[in-house]
Amino acid sequence: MARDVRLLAEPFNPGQFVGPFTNAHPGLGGVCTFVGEVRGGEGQDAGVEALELLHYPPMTLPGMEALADEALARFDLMGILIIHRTGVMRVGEPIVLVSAAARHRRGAIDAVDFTMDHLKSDSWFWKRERRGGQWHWIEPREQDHADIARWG
Amino acid sequence: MARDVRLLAEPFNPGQFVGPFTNAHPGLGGVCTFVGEVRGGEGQDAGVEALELLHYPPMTLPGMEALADEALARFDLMGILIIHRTGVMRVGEPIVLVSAAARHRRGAIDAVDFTMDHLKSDSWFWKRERRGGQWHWIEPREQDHADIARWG
Amino acid sequence: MSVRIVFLGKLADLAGVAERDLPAPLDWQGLLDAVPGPLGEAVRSERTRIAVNGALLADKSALSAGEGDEVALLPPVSGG
Amino acid sequence: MSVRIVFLGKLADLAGVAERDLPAPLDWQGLLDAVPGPLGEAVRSERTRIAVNGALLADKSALSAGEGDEVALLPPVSGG
Repeated sequence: MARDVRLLAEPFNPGQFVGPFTNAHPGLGGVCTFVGEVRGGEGQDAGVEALELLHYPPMTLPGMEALADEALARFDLMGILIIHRTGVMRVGEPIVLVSAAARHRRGAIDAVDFTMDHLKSDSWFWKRERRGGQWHWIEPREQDHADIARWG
Repeated sequence: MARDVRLLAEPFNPGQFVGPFTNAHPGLGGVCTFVGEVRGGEGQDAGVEALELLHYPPMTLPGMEALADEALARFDLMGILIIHRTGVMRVGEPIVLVSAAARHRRGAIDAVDFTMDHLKSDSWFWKRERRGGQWHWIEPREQDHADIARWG
Repeated sequence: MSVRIVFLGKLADLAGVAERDLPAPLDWQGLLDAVPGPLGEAVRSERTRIAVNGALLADKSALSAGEGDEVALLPPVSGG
Repeated sequence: MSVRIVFLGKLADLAGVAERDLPAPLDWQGLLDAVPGPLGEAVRSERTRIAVNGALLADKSALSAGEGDEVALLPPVSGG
């Protein structure tokens, strides 16, 4: 199982995926995992009631699969797992999970870093957040371009 | 719970620690986790039957706690979890777990990368592996010095 | 038969619908004629991409869609 | 009362024991006199550090341990 890429429309528990993914790669040296959640509570995130992620089925999952293949080709991985939510989520719910299994930690950590930067900046998702009962689209951030530029 | 640092003498399941650690930080944006396991099976690791990690109680845990504090000071974290095994382990058992929770992913990923590099190169652990019934000490690697040098 | 237009992200708000059918064949000028006002401005924006049947166009003014094709209008993704 | 010497990692193999007591007070020369042969060479190696009661010595030749102190002899850690 070198590549496992999924879009999920319902809440998920990261441990349910990371455990089996780890066990599917006997002989590995390490697994790096990033789980992103709907942030809330402070500063610019105060007052966020819900987040909605919209996607375009003919392109979103194929794009994520191509990104997984790029990470597999670029880093010395045994496998990669990418899970992304769609639909309406509340604060604290996982949005995204990336796990990379490798014989050596550097490849696993760098692959997660690379994949997260590209998922955030390059993938076909449109987000809006609800505050005070109103939905607001989230625009691209300059930081996303800077993140991508790190990978040359 | 900003800092949770433990030495464990018995096998552990990473999910048992990462779930509660995540839940202890409401409002977080992401959690990055690295789990290192006893590698086996291929190349220089072929024939490894077991790994033993020895430590020195007056210094090993205090050193890990100081490293956790350094990561908390250096990166914008909400919390850090470091768990390290001691004793005899078999291929596939987790040796080390580092989780960092932050409002933004860059801090969480970089903190795990930093902490793993320093745990591997700077912490008071001595390792030996058993092959064909014989224990052999594992010497320091040049790569470890290069890993540390990344952090200036 | 016709061309299916899919409005993604905030373009759906501007269009008032998520999808709409236009007569085939459809080229860039035909698309612009069908989306006046703020929606047309957003479609013209260099940051809005177009895909036909899931394949991005390098040059959206080269749009050439036939019967049964799906044309997606893709505003910038939201990032992270 | 005496000084407790703790041999870590492969130094324990060279010493044949994990711990050993030496008479107090103990200085660097006294320690070297007590560890002849390959163990002494390993203790002298610049890569072997010494800690007294859990605190690393910057200069191990400045060792000065008294009754009840624990002196740890620390070979290089194994890395990753």
